[in-house]
Amino acid sequence: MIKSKRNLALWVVFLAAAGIAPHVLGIVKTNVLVELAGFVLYAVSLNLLLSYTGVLSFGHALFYGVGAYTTALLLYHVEGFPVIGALLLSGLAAGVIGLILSPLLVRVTGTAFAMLTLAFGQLMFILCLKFREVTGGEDGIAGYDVPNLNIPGIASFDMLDPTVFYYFALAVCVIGVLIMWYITKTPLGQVVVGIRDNTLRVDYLGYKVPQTKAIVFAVSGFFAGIAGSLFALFQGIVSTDGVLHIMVSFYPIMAILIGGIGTFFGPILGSGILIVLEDLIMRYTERAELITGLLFIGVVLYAPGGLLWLWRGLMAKLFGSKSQPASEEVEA
Amino acid sequence: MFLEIKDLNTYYGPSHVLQGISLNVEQEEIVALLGRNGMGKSTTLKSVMGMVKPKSGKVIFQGANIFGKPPHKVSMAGIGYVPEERRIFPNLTVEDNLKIGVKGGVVDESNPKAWTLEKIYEVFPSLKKRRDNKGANLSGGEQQMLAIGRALMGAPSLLLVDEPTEGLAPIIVDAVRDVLEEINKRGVSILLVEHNLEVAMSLAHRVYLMGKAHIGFVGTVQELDDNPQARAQYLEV
Amino acid sequence: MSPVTAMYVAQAIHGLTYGMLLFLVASGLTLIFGMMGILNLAHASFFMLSAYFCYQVVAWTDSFWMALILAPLGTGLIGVFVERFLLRKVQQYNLGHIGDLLLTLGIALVIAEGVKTIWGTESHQVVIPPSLEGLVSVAGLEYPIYRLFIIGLAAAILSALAFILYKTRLGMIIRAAVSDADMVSALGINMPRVFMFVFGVGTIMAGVAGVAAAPMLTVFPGLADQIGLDAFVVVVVGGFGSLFGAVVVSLFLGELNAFGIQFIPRLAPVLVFLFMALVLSFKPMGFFGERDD
Amino acid sequence: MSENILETINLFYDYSGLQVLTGVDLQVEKGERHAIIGPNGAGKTTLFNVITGMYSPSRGKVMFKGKNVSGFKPHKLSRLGMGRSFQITSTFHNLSTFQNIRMGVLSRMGIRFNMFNRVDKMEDVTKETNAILERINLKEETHAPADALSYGKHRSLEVSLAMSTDPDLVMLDEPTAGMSRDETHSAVDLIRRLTEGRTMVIVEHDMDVVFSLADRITVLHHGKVLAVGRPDEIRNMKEVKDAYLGHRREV
Repeated sequence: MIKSKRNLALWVVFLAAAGIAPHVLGIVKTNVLVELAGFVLYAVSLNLLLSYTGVLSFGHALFYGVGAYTTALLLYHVEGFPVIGALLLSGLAAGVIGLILSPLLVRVTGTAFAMLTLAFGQLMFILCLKFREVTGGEDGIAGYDVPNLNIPGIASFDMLDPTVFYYFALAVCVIGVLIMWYITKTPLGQVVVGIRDNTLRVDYLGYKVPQTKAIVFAVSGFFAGIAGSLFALFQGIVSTDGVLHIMVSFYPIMAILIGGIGTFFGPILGSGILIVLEDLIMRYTERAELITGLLFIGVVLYAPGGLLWLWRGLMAKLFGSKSQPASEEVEA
Repeated sequence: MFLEIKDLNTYYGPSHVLQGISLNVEQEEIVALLGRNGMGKSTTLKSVMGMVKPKSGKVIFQGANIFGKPPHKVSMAGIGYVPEERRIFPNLTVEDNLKIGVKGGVVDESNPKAWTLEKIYEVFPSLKKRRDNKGANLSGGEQQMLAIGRALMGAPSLLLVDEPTEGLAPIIVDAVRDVLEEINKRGVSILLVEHNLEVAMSLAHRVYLMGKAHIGFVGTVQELDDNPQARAQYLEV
Repeated sequence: MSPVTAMYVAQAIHGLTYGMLLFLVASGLTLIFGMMGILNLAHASFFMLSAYFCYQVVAWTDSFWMALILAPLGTGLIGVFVERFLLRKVQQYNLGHIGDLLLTLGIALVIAEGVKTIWGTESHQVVIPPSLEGLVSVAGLEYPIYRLFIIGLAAAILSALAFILYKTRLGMIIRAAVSDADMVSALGINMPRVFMFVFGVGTIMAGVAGVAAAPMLTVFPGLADQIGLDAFVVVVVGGFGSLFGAVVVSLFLGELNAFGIQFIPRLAPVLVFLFMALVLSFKPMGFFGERDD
Repeated sequence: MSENILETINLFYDYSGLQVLTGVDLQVEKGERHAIIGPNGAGKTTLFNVITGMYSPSRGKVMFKGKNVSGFKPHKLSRLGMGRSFQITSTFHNLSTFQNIRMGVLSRMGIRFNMFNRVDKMEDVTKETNAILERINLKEETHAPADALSYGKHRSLEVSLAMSTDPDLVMLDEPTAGMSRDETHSAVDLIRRLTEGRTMVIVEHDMDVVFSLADRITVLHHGKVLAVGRPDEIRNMKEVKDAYLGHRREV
């Protein structure tokens, strides 16, 4: 009870803060928050693979990019295509790609998995670069209109209004993250964690490992696709460098690592740190990636597992409570 | 004392697999460590060799403390290791498998313990015939001989030998046994883990029987012969 | 020689040049992976770093030959430092491959950004030394001397590598360690030191490739991208840790690239990844590999 | 009238040219506790792994409940009613004791792909899991991660996990490996209780465990069945003694 009361309080505070944020922070910072919302969704979707399934993907941008291109193409070619429809179709397209690739992906783990996903990510990058009549090559697709968000009979929102878009992105992000969080609490979520801990044992308990993994790839791909779609709606331009570049695959890994691998909420924390830090650094230097790279090395060397673990270790030391391994966060 | 192991404790994760093992080996002695599977015999050898890290205890070899030292330092101290399953380098030739065992790459002729290729081939004539074959292409018996020969090339004064007759045909078992006896005659002490009681009893001067994670019996071969109870408890069905 | 044949031959030599460079980079990567199980994502960054060092040394001393010696050595020193003080530390954490991959990824980022910070984002030209300038005519075919020089240089280094690996005690140790490093250390060989050495030599070889590539490809921040990705493909497809696999796949990829550009220019860059995805789908351990991690 | 729940017929297994199993005929009757023993290298573990679907036999058949299951994947065998434990503790080490057992309970109830309901709201699953934890004396450790358990308790969890899917046949691979004598004692107790009403096959080196648990014993030697019988019969068979001890060399 106490815990749920505290959770409720946290939610109220969070929603209140998120609600007034655009009015306090101004447009420029609100746009950073929009970016953050999309990035959080993206990082959490990757985290389903990294922390829950225990595989390291170097090609998650593939899903992000498919989502972004789907939205851009839909809006470019079909004038007035409903925003929600574009969003869901983008997620679906990415999820289906995940399913299609899964027969290959479930066969490998470890370094080979990382390399195979890297290969698929690069494949998509190059395909989109070369088929310029569809994708516009490195120039990308731009100049599509984002129609108003219509809720028939109730309201119509102007998506070009930054504040409106902020609330939209926030809603998509919160709903998406909540759904993924919920899935981790279902039997499937349990089995996936079991696969991470001990694949062989899961098999011996009567579960179909490849099929279970395939579902996770699809779900993870779906939400990465949604995140990509958000990007497309927000930026108004989708190009290979923006959504399919190898760095787009690496950034969420960094967020997870900085926030805390093996936890659900760590990546959200990590995303926040990464985006805010980048925003700060950008003001003083053009070399943001240099700082992030150093941060990356520092975290691997001195806080393996991430800041959330570091924090917990500190708490444990200060207050003598025994720190629990990943299970707590992963289940609880 | 030549090799002294005292109160050795080793863990695999939370599993306390060696619970205070104490044993010693005298100069030019063959000591057999017997017991059923899973009692910790191999782990004892690995803990001495540094292949697994022991948690506490004492391992003194020729007066030097080698407890917890990495394998290459233990090896340099004069201990040779013939592992379970031989672990021959499959893509090296027989001769290279032998040469890689030579400390520093050059046989130190002034060392009375040193073995040259000629000496090895004299003791292991079957290896000489196969000198240019890849390790992967040897039979089980040849691999075993090679594993012993490889360890000898490091001029050890003590050999740790783990299950040398496992999976070998009876005639090869005898050959391996005879080789170990011959090596011992040439001045190498041996600490032997062996499940073949016949081989162990005919070679060893003294015997340790291991129960779960501990030493349950120490004595000479004669004493073990006279102690059916110990045999029944630690070895028989 | 008919013009068509001549074109094919020229294309094949092009492919061979790139394949040789690729092998110089990939062989170090393969050895490191084979012995230590580490896929070093920063390996190609060392290649690039060395190209920048080359540019700098040439700018200072005006001597390409000086650069050919100094740049790889400097890069090698950095490699040794990375192995000794960073990788070794991460390996103790038991994070599995994720730790190694992420650390080396971080290093790759720092190098990529570091060169931009120091040398800017524009490309730098390194001039071909006069002695290697121009074309040579072989059997009625005109061909740039510098490319032939690269092939020769790579072949020389390969021969040296083969000599070390197959004719020296050190090579014996390395070959043995690829299959069972623990057993090697039980024979009295200080494996951590051997690891450091191999890491250093692998980095130096990547460095030599970087210097050789500098005048041909010009020096710019994206220099490592293609060869880096291709080198991973070589390691993965060649079979984690197999040097023989690395030779075969490097040369194959070189030709695949060259002829891919010739016949299906649009899809040429895709071919490499398609090839890797195909191989991994059917042989998750690669062509010549047995390693199960 | 007894029927065989598990049978291997002329089972062969080659491993890189080496014949590890050379025609094993094993019969396990429904409801019995059956031990497989034999000296090192006799092929016990290999036999165990071929039966449980880790390897496919090179030749011969594995029959389970009258069905040829040779080469079946582990999850299929599990669904048919076969459970196994591992010699090297192989639980879900980051998960709590409760979550470990629940993993088996979910599978038993056929809840394998559900991603729409919260698992902690499934009361029958929680109830059953708690009941099992009670039975295996791990109630107090409900929330402890498997890794934090004492060695003996971790081993109990390992064995219990094999039985969490409520199998008809449970295969135990050296359940007491690495245990102290006291721990072994309570493990034997636990195994006896948990296998009540099931068929059990055990591979074990600790002869005290074997003789106190097994109704029948199969002795394996050089990849073949050397003898089958009740414990007292086996204990007195000359060929079994010889296989374990070898012949003393006449001096």
